[in-house]
Amino acid sequence: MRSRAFSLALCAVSAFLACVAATPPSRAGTVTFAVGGAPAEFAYWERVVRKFEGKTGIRVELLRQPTDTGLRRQGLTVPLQARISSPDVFLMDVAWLAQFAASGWLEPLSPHLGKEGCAGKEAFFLRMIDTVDTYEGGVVALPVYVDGGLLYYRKDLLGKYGLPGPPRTWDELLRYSETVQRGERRSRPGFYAFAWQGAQYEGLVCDFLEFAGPTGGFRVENGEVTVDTPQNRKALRFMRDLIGKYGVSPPNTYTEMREEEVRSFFQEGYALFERNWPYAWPLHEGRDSPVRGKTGIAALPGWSQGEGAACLGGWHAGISRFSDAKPESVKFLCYLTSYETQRDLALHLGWNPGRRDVYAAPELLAKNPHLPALRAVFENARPRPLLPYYSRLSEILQRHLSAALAGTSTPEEALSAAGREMQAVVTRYR
Amino acid sequence: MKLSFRDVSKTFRSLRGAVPAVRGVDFSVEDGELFVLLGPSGCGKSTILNLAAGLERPTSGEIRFDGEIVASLEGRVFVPPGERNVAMVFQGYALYPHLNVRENIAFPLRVAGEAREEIDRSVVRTASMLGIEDLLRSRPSELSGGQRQRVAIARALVRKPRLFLLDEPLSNLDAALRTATRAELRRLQRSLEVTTLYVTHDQTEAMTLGDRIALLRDGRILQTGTPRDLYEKPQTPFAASFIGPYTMNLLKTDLEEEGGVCSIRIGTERLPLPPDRASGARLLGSRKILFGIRPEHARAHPDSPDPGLRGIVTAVEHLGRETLVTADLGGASLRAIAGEGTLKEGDVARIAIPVDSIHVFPD
Amino acid sequence: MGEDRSFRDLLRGYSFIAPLVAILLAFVFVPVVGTCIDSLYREVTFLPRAFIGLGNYQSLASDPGFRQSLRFTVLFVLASVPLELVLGLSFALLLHRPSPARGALRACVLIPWAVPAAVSGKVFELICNFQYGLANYLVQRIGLTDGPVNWLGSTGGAFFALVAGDVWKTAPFVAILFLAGLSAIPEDLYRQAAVDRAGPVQRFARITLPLLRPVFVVALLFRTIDALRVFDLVFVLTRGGPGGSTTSLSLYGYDAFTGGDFGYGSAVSVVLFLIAFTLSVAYVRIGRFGRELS
Amino acid sequence: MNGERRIGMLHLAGAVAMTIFCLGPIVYMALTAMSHRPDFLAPGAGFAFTAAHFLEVLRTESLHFPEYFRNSLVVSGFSAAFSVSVAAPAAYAVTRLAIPGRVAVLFAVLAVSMFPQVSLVSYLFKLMSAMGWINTYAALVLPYTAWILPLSLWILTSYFSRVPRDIDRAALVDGCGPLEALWKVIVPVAAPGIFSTALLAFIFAFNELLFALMLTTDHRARTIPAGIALFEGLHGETPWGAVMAAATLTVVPVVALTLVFQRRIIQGLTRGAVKE
Repeated sequence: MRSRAFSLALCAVSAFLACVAATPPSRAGTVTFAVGGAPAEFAYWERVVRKFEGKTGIRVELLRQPTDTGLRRQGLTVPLQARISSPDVFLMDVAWLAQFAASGWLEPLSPHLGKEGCAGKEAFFLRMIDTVDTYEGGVVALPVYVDGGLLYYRKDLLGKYGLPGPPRTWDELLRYSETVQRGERRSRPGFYAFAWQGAQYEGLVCDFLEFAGPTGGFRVENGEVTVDTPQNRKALRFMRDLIGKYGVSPPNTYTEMREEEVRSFFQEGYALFERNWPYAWPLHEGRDSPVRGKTGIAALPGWSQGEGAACLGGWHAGISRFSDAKPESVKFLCYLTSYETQRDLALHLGWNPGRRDVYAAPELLAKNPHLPALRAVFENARPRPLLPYYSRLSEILQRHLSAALAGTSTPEEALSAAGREMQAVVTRYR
Repeated sequence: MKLSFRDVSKTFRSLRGAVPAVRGVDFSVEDGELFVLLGPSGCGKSTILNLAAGLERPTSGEIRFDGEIVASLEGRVFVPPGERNVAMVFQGYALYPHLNVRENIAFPLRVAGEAREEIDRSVVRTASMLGIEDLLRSRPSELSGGQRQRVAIARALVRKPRLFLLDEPLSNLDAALRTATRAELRRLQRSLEVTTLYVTHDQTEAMTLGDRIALLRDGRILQTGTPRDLYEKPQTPFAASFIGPYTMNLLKTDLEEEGGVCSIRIGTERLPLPPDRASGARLLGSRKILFGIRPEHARAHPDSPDPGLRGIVTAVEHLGRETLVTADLGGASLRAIAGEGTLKEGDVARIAIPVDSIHVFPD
Repeated sequence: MGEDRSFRDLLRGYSFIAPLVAILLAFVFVPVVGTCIDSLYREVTFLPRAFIGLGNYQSLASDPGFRQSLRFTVLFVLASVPLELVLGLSFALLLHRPSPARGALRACVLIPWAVPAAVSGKVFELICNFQYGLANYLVQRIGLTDGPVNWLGSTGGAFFALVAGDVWKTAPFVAILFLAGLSAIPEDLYRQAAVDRAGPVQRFARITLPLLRPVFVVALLFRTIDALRVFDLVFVLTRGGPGGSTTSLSLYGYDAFTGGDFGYGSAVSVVLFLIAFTLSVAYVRIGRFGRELS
Repeated sequence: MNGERRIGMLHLAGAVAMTIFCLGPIVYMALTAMSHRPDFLAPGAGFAFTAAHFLEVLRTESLHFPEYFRNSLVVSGFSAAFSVSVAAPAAYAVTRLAIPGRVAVLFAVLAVSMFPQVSLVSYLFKLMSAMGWINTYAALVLPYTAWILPLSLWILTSYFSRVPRDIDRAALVDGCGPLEALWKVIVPVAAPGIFSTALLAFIFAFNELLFALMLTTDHRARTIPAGIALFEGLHGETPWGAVMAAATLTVVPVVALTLVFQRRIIQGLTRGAVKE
């Protein structure tokens, strides 16, 4: 009888070990690169990876992440907190770079810059490298592509209604929207003049900062949060009225409208204006796109002329401190930020490269005449506050902005409530 | 094999405190003897059976197989049931529902690890002995009560146990089958000469099957003896009323003595006692005694001047071969078999009581 | 075997239970205790771990986000559980009635319970889709509203969608519980009532309902505790819904964990644990399960 | 007597409504999965059958759907097997061996089943990270086993207590030891109960989401519910055709189990929660 109990225990343990071992291992020396899920993005990265493998013989595996920035961040914080080697290289939203750096998850890159095939610091937007990509003196990430909010507009519709050109102020945008929408609604009932990101996620905070303009937004100085300002209230009221009072933005703006929903809404011809990132340009110009050739790009309007503010976005690449393939990852990161890759990035995806010199590439200028204008935008685009707990503050702001847009609270209530909550978080993390 | 219990007790501890089921029991069963444990439900007879089987451990006392201790708490000895080579038939037969009849019977042999052909031969032999050789492939759920009971017995006897334990095996059978099986069980046990401990609450089974019977109540043995001893010489009122086809009449009476002649007064009637019974009664030392007479010994006749007790008939029950008459003797009622002549309710009856079948107990 | 006093038998008895207790200790008790301890620390990925006693709980008290999720969770329980019980009871009555298709009916009623909540969450998200969801199709077809309803856009709409999703998945489960209760009611009670010429309504009111009371209590408590800890449906269907108005306590804790604030998330989950634990103790005592075992 | 006929009609209507209520969403899911356009309900859109979504979900390597499916089956299978093989001896001990405190064990275990998962997951995450088990099957199988143990123990206890005591006494008298009695007699007799318990354990494990989200980070061990919750098509905007195709494929095993073993499952559920 003793032997039976022993054999039972033995087979239980072995079954358990089998179940641990049964999980397919990841091959050493392989670089896992986590990327987003925007349409052409994945196909492009596959080409970059094949080329890199061809040149260096280092195997790179792509890990596809959802497009929702909140889910992408969780997809990285969980493995990093668990000190897991995969993913080795990953793209980070500029909003959460500070948290990743402060948490000690990023491999220092300064020692590798400017050596064997790696670009030096000066190849990038210096102001951005020093503020966003540097932590405690060392460079911990490199911008792969830079983003700034842009205004897309239907050149044909503006012409049709005799409007001179893209609006330079929000009031102009509103006037143009109302006239064109009244006309277009007759033929297309689902037509809404202005589509922008209103769903409750990081994108909403970006749009809000752009509506608030250079003097708006929120700051944290020596433990004090300022967000409940007249400028912010005006912007939030305006955003809510675009949906409610003026009805020039679709009702599901604050529930479903994210980057991709806005892009397809504009691309299917339901809108006059679209606020989106530069990635939308090549898609609008795509072969079977209904708005091909009818779309123009302009800087976002402001409350007074020339005062538009592009929310600095973009994705920076970093290497995990727990990676088990650091040398290979450094080589891959340098390849990502090489002149050729950055140029192809702009060509195929229409994303704006993180390197300054690529903006002068002749083949790009031909395809994308407004590149120099974009470079100027990026030189002084405003980064969101660089705080390790930025995402906590942003979550609070998202909640209240969304509540204001949904009408569950007034803009004043939303901003003062957001201010109180954000202050509580700041004091807790001092 | 000789089984013996020496001052064995068993107390169950549960959430609601200690429950003494068996209190200091002494008995022994000779080799090949069929010893019956008789008593009302809850008297501890099944616990004693389980103690013998090793399914329960004694709280005190010793159990011996052929003189060798198999269970003793003080002596720190306990032979588990599997190693005692005992066989048991449970009240609900406890057949293994997931095995067919052949596998059920073969189970103990397979556990003992006997050779394949050996098992098959024993199974077929035992099955034919019990007349169930054609049921070997069917499942217990497809069998009748009687058939299931035979399979249970076959499973018990197939490995020639040295002690055969039966826990009220006939109680789930209908009356006709019960009498037939009883006789067959007796014949089987005689032919195998296996020491058998048989538990039942049915006194008819005990009387017909048992070589010897132990009458139990509240965990104690009241009386041990042959069926005849228990029937004719019950030592307690309980034994008297428990044994016998009809419950014995037990009447509270007073002892009167006049000129060396003892007699007892029942209600308004008086009954002189013969010398030996009288001396027994006198020994009891008290005036109040219990007078016992089995209904089947007394006869009820229509009233006549002959000696006997007079009473008014209150009920007449026709039970096939016999008619039972209940008569009221001024406050105490008495039942007797009807003699010649017919009696009906309200008649005055004369009840003749053979003096040598009188029993006397202290009140 | 009856009472086994010898040490070896006790040892064998407990060795049968040991693996179960070991696994529960290692993967349920220890984690819960660990979480309670963590809730007393400020534990963030970018700061060293520091003991702050009830600091997290004080922040919780003044955190409108936590209060909102607490309110939502309680409202969600109050809305979905009674609905599930009523629907579950009516399903059980339908299933209990002998009919040729009873087996098939029971199977199809089980399906919603068997479908993972993550999957039913996605299906309900599609149903509530503003442009082409089934809900808007039906609502407009019946004429309840003129235009499409922005279900997931409004707090009320999202709340309704969550309750609908939860009721759809668990009403069948509750029906099964009631079915067991119904089949335990002896048939001759109804025959007796029929003899007394009691109509179907009286039969229901005087026999079925009273005898279903114990099942009702068990189902009520069982579902309340389950609904309190809702996560899957909320994570998938509304992801906390417009303005965080449909963030359940579990989701609020989860977001804190993945946001890198383990201390705060632990505090949230300890509060939820205390609520669920007190209810479960009531559940165990009211359920009086030990009866036939001891 | 039209009273009875009226009740009959009421029952029929009720049964139809119930079926629509239960199967409606599932049918809508399957239809969307098979329709070339997700908005087939919109006027003029029309429904055209296509298996494209299914092929896309199964073939697109980057979606890892087949791997999620395999992981779900392995994890749920192991968890169900482990929880039943641990719960069976415990249930035997609780119902058969009169060891003191056994009822207390049952109550404690039942209370455990009421714990919210979120109050376990953070510490489990730290535990699994420390052991380096994140992204292995162990990270899910062990918590799942512990999570469904109370239910398994509860159902098995009620099944074992229905097996007549005399049967295992007969086994003991026939020469078996206690473990042998459990293995050779009790387990086979209670096999239908054990099967019901394993079925329920499998379905519970197959449905779990929170542990899967926190304790696995990539396709090597992640299960279907997490895969579907984070499902993003290649085009960013939720491709409802592909999502519903993935959902339909996921539902197939559990619905099949339910249809085939409906009686077993109902027995298991009622034993698990209600005392007759």
